[in-house]
Amino acid sequence: MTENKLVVSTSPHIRDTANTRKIMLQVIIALAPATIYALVIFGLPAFWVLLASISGALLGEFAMQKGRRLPVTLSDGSAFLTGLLLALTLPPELPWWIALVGGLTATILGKQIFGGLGHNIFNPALVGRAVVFVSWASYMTTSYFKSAAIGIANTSAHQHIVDLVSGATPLAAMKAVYDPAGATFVPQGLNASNYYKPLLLANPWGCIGEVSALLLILGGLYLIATRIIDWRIPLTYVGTVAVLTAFTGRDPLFYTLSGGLLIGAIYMATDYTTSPLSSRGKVIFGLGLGLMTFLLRFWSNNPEGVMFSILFMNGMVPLIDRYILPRKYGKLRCAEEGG
Amino acid sequence: MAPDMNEAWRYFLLFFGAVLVYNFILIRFIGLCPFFGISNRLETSIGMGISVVFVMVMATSVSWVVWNYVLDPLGVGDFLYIPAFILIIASLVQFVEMVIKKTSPPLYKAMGIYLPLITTNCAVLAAVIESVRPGFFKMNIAYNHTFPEALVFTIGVSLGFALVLILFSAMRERLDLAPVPKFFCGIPIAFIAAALYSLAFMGFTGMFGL
Amino acid sequence: MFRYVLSLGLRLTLVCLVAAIGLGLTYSAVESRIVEMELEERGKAGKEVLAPLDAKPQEIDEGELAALQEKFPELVSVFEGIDENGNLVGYAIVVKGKGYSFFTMAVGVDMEGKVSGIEVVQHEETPGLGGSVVENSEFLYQFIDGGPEDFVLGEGIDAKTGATMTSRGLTDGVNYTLEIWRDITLKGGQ
Amino acid sequence: MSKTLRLFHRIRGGIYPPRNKHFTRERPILKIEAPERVVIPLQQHIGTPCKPRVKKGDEVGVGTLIGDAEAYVSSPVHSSVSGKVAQVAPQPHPLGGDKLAVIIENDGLYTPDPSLRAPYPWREMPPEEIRKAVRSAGIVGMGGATFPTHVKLSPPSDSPIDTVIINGSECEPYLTSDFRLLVEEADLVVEGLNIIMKAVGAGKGIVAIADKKIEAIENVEATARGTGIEVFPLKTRYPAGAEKVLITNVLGREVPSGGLPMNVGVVVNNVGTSHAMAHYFAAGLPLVERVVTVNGSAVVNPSNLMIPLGTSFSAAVEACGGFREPPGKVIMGGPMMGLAQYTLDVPVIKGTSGILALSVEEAGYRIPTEPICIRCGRCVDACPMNLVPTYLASYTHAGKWDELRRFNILDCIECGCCTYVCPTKNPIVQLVKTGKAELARMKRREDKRKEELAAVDAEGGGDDGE
Amino acid sequence: MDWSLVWKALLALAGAGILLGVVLAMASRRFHVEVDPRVEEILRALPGSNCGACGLPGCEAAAEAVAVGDAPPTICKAGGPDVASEVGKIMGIDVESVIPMVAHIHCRGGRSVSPIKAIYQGVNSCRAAETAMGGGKACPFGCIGLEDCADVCPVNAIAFDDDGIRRVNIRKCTGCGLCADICPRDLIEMVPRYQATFVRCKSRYTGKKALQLCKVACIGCKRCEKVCPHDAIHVEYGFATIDYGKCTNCGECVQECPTGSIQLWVEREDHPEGGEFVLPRKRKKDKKKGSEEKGGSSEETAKAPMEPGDIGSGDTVKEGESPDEQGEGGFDTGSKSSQAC
Amino acid sequence: MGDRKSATGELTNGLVRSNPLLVLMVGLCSALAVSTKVENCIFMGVAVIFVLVCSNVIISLIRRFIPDQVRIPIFIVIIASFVTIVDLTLKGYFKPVYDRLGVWIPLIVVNCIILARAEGYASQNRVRYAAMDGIGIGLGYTAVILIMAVFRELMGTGQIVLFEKTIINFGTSSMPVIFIMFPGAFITFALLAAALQWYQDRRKPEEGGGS
Ligand SMILES: Cc1cc2nc3c(=O)[nH]c(=O)nc-3n(C[C@H](O)[C@H](O)[C@H](O)COP(=O)(O)O)c2cc1C
Ligand SMILES: Cc1cc2nc3c(=O)[nH]c(=O)nc-3n(C[C@H](O)[C@H](O)[C@H](O)COP(=O)(O)O)c2cc1C
Ligand SMILES: Cc1cc2nc3c(=O)[nH]c(=O)nc-3n(C[C@H](O)[C@H](O)[C@H](O)COP(=O)(O)O)c2cc1C
Ligand SMILES: Cc1cc2nc3c(=O)[nH]c(=O)nc-3n(C[C@H](O)[C@H](O)[C@H](O)CO)c2cc1C
Ligand code: SF4
Ligand code: SF4
Ligand code: SF4
Ligand code: SF4
Ligand code: FES
Repeated sequence: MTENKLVVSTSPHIRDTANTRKIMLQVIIALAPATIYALVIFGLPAFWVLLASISGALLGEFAMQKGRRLPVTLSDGSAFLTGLLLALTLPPELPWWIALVGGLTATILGKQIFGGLGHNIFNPALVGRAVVFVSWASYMTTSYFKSAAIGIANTSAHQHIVDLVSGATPLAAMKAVYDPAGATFVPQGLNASNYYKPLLLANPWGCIGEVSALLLILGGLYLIATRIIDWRIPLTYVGTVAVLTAFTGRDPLFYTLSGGLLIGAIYMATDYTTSPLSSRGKVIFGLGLGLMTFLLRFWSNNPEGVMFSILFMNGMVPLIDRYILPRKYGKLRCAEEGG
Repeated sequence: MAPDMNEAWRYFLLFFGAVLVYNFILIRFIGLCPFFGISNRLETSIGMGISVVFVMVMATSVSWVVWNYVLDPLGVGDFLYIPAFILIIASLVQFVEMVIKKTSPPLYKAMGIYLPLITTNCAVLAAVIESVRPGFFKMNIAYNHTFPEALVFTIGVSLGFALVLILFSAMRERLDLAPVPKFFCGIPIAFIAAALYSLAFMGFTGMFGL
Repeated sequence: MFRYVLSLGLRLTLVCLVAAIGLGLTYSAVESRIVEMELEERGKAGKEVLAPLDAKPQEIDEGELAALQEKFPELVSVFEGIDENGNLVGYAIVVKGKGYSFFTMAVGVDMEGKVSGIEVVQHEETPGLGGSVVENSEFLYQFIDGGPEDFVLGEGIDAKTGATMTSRGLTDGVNYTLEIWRDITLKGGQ
Repeated sequence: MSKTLRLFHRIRGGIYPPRNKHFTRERPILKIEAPERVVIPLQQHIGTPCKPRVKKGDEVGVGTLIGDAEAYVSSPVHSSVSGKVAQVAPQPHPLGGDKLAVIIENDGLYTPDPSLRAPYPWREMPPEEIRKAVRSAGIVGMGGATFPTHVKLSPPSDSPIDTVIINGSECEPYLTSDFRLLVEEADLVVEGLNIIMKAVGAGKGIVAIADKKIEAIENVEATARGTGIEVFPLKTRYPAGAEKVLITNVLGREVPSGGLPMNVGVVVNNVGTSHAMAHYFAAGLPLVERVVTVNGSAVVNPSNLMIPLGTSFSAAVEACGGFREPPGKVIMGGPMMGLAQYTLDVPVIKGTSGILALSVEEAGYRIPTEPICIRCGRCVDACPMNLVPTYLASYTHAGKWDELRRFNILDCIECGCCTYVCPTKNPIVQLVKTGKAELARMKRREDKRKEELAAVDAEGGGDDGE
Repeated sequence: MDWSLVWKALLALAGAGILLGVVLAMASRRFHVEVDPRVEEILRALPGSNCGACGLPGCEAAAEAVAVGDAPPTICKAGGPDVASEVGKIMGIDVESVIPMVAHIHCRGGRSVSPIKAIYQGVNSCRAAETAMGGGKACPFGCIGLEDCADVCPVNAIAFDDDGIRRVNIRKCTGCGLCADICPRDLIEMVPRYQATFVRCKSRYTGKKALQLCKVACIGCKRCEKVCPHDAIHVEYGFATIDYGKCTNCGECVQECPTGSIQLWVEREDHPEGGEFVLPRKRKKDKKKGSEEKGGSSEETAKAPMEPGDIGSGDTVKEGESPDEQGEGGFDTGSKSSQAC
Repeated sequence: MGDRKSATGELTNGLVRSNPLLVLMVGLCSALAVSTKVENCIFMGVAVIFVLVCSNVIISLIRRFIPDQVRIPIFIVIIASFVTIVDLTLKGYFKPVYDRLGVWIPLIVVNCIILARAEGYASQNRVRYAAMDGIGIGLGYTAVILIMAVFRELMGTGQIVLFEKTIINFGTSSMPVIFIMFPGAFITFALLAAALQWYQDRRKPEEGGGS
């Protein structure tokens, strides 16, 4: 190359060491314990789902970038993370081909078609999930773990329901407890507090990523501590749900631990590309998410509303980003003017 | 008190359903042409949104009167409702345009250009037909075609229209900066975004039993 | 100026006149047909669900229907099933119901309260999910000859996996018609 | 009250880059000689460029006026050596482009200009005289912006100045010149502060120093004891030294958007400026030399040097033992805000606070050729001006000028925090600079168009000119 | 037949017709607003693409401005002379005299003739490079070559060859002037369509220094000034400028220029760009070598100042050329390919 | 603008070059809503063609009689009348279809007004051309909704059912139902529009890469 020529560029001439790949890697690390634990509990079927979802995501990304003759950026880890997060939100016994289609849709329809990393408007993993959820609703609502409870968290009352109804998650069971009129079955002798322990430690009746709230929270704390994610979105989101559920006489702890709320709040609502940029915007985003999830969980057809809430609020982000800016410097005039 | 509360709740549901659950654009596919035509700039969308709310409410009010006091009593509603309603909308729009052009030029600058677009917007006609003429209302809720009901419904519908229009234009302004694949530039990508947003709106299906 | 406006108005009016005459004529030509179709359409469901009883549907009079509707808001219409001999052998009751979304169903009930036939007239269930249930006679067959006691999902009636909501909605709908049937026959008995 | 405000009203953004000051921190200021030929650009300040006052063949001495301009916002230029003017011609300028400069053959004698004399003791001079003296000494802001100091010292009567802050934060990595001045010549700096306070009629003087520079703080505290001058320890963080940030952190006041420090009753001056001023009033020598930190991994012997203006960068590096390896990038100033040079033939000017030579390796990271953003929001959090930097970059790239104004691009101080933290290395600052330049061009064009239209109107005809 | 229905329908619809007609007619008189009919007409004459090249928010604004007299009928540069004359007709102003303009770029220093001074890293745009010491090319006055002008041109009239020499396709150029506005070095000038003689350099340096920075620079020797029979060319600020009003395209200066900075544009029917620059060897304004190949303007013919040895190795670090240690960062730099729509 | 030459020219013009859905972007609502089933589309297409042709012919016949100022109301009345005729006919003879198409029948009036208005502006066409244009535009509309419907019904349900006969059957119940739901409509249309852009781009290769 040009020997001895100096480089000219604009300032700054030094950069932080962070880069996209490292960030994605951190998130994957944060998710690793929960993922591994889930594989231990659910076994091979979940592994196939995981594999299919991740390969689908990678394949989608690769195909689109090759097709557009762009540099292929699989190595930045974002497509892998998308696939991983998608898998974590799928039921463990889903046919692998649905997971594959989910992964493909996530990166193609959810991300690359908008121009790739940083340009998508909706959370790719959730786009993938929503598409397969709507397309194969029966699989998606019935492919839950069916065998007996695992040692650590034996809730015989729930086990009874699982035997009775396919796809009864704790949320569905509690929906039946609270709104027997609109429910498909009425569980007997079940109480929200029965669920605390299994939800925290080992919950086999849900999506792959929901096995242990504790591991999810630990991963979240790690991400917050390493400043990968901002605490505002998870906190306002979970907080709003908790407050609203408590306000309407339901059990807030149960509703924060169960379903996709934690994984959604910590890992999906915080997705950089599809959440607001400013701190104030993030708070508003979190509040909106909380409200939507609350409404959808208790009054819509489905027992869970995290996915639709996040997608719905993703659509609001461009507007939030446009009007909710950081407080402009220079608005506050001379605080000490009096003296 | 209790019946009043029920009544209020019913009106709330009517409104809620019209805005979100039965959103005209994303769920009912009504009013798409101006939606995709206009939603590429935020300022325009806001102007259009306001104009639509205004025109829809006026059109429904007038049509309600015409239906209940002219067409229906005469027994000619069944075959005259289409020309009657569309004529009402067209003349109303033209009338409003003339009035604000004369009385408030700034308002005309803000709203005037969208008014002609509204005449040819099926959202207005659909809102009028559904709220006024029996047999077209879709929601699963008691609806007796009374004036207040028609009004609440129309306001809901038009606000739902405006809401999605505005959200969408912000979205499209962001998409303008994105390196979208060449053949998806412009209209196709807007449709993809609409698809995904309607997917999100599907979460509302059956909400509150609507 | 005035003449100009007059001429405009006249021409517009003329077009309106022609249109009105045309439409009026068309309407009066098809009106009877429309009414007929509507009747037939409404009767069709009744006819089908009453077919096992070899009966023809005949709509009950409006006042009676209105009185029933007061009590049962989801009720759409009621037909009496009249056999060749002119005897009342059953009822066809059309109600609205809610599964994942909504549907309108007709249920034929004989004088003992046994279900003679079920037909989903119109529905907006998800195709492939609830949709396949409402169109699936297998599920609906479970009700035939049941009654007059209420059906219970899970006990005698098996829900379709993945479409519990639709199954439940249908079961509720049938139970609702049975309730209406009880109301009618009780009154009739008195 | 003010104490609590100080606690609560702080600038939120900012970054902690590796400071890399240890190479030169302990190295005393070394005075070096000028090379054979010095190149003194006629523009070393913001404002109207000077006109040459000498021509080829003229004899000059140290401190001889060689360039000046009539304009108020301007500052004269003096010779830093004695010798003969070889040429007056455009020369590469460290701020970019080629600008007119006076090239002087150094005779190595450093004969002072005969007309130089020590000015009156400043304590007896009215503010007006002080300002005149400051101007004739060619003193400009040495914090980097090179704004003529006499202008800064003339606040309009409607914005009275109550506080003067000496900016000793030196938040840029690698640079230690201000620190060395505070350690070695604190008395001159404090003296300079007193002069400034007198010139603007301020009652309060503060020296703000980063809290890690303990020697400097102690030294200044000792010097200033009893004078009523305060030392304010700043939290060490970049860009603590940026004027607006400094004022907010020290006084809890916010400079209004588009405004100047004087709008909130403050004047901020650099340590070097203050030192130069005191030096002038004491010795009578105009601004002809300055302290420069020569640093970076490509330099054999990083040092703090007192360098005569006009000395080429290569001579300055030579004085530090030359290069350890061929440099990849040579920067005038610090790594966060400095300007990359394409040649070492550029001279040291009044605004050269440092010369930084980075190795090929350090210079070689790849910068994207267009904005790339994953919307992580780090830039938003880092921006001390509370802007949304990523939008500024994207909108510039897309040519959406209205949006740029909406997002207050003109408030950007180009500190580089956003670009530093960005995980995708988005070249935000470059695009911001481009966007600002483009807005300025547009404004100029608009003005011209209006003028033309007015001219057409004046001619009184809708004629069909070009 | 139910005639009563027909009568009622008649009543209703005719009534509605009359009522609406009367109301609207009355309203239109009562609320009549006087608008200049010419606005409508002008609007119709304008292209209606709302390109904004005129500096106004859109065609409608332009039409209003023209009607009120705030803008000349020639305001729409994008529309060209046809539109101008039509608008002129509406306004009753004769604009026959309007000469169509095209863009001309006053620099022909490709990478091979102007050595590189540094490696530029940063945004792929001339205006951005201007903030980083003007990019990598040696001449501080010449074309940076990062194609901002080509990007902004709505009709793709500007093309770059491999050497970074730019040409305007005068068949495509509509004379909108957007490129002239955008060039950070003010190298693009709007010139009369039939002007043929151009100074293709704007270097303020003179003599040797100028040649050091670029081998085809105008050295400010003033020989052209002396030979021009019409007093149409002058050296100012170190380079020659032609007064197109006086220039007759006689070509005297072209012959005289020692560095080949002044060149003749020759129209060619068959040339895809509408013509090309030539540098006649002798006093012959003929078209030699109709070389069609890219970048093959006949410049080499005269004093071919190019040495094959120093074909510039990329003076700007574009994608893929530099040490790929950031590949892990995972962003793409696929320059123009990933632009927004 | 369109140079009106021949009747066949008119026809193809409406089919491709100014296809109402893909190019003019009108009538989107009904297209997206109705294209869940091929059967619906056939009725809808016929209805639109009928209204367009009849109103075009009538308008063209009486064009000299229409004063410019009340042009629009007269168009409206004429078009609305034909829509009403369709409305009544369907109601009387094809009740199930009428129920399924619902509000979309009266809404035809809106699209046709737009199209007819463009017609009205374009010029005083002779009856023959006007009719052809109506057919062309109507066919263009029908063709697009048919393509959409075939795709959606097949993808969504795995089969195509026409007048109670199964025409095609993949024999699987695991098709992605999303295609006959709301998002599917938008996606299908997006794909069509992208395909059109691709086609247009391919047809004029002159403007290569570039911006
Ligand atoms: C898009 C969508 C459509 C659905 N459609 C139906 C439906 O038509 N009928 C139904 O019973 N449930 C429907 N569901 C609901 C789920 O399948 C529901 O969780 C299920 O009925 C409960 O599972 P189970 O029936 O196996 O107990 C739908 C869900 C989604 C997301
Ligand atoms: C165009 C311009 C005008 C200025 N006018 C004044 C002024 O009137 N008074 C003043 O005290 N400072 C003035 N300044 C100086 C600024 O307050 C500031 O000190 C200078 O830009 C250097 O700041 P920095 O080193 O933080 O970049 C001016 C600066 C510029 C660029
Ligand atoms: C990001 C940024 C960082 C700065 N850092 C310093 C600094 O560390 N020390 C300093 O004296 N001036 C710094 N400045 C310049 C000051 O803002 C200010 O212009 C200067 O202190 C004014 O003094 P002067 O006019 O004497 O140069 C910085 C400016 C900016 C924009
Ligand atoms: C904190 C964090 C959360 C993320 N969450 C998601 C997610 O929910 N879904 C997803 O597809 N990608 C996620 N990603 C990966 C990446 O940002 C995503 O692919 C982009 O949205 C694509 O533009 C996440 C990345 C980070 C750093
Ligand atoms: S360079 Fe500008 S935008 Fe970036 S952090 Fe600094 S002030 Fe903010
Ligand atoms: S720091 Fe970089 S990636 Fe993050 S939001 Fe800012 S520009 Fe985008
Ligand atoms: S931008 Fe293109 S069309 Fe406009 S003047 Fe320049 S070359 Fe000509
Ligand atoms: S904009 Fe100017 S500098 Fe850039 S390529 Fe075009 S002519 Fe050259
Ligand atoms: S068809 Fe155009 S708005 Fe509905």
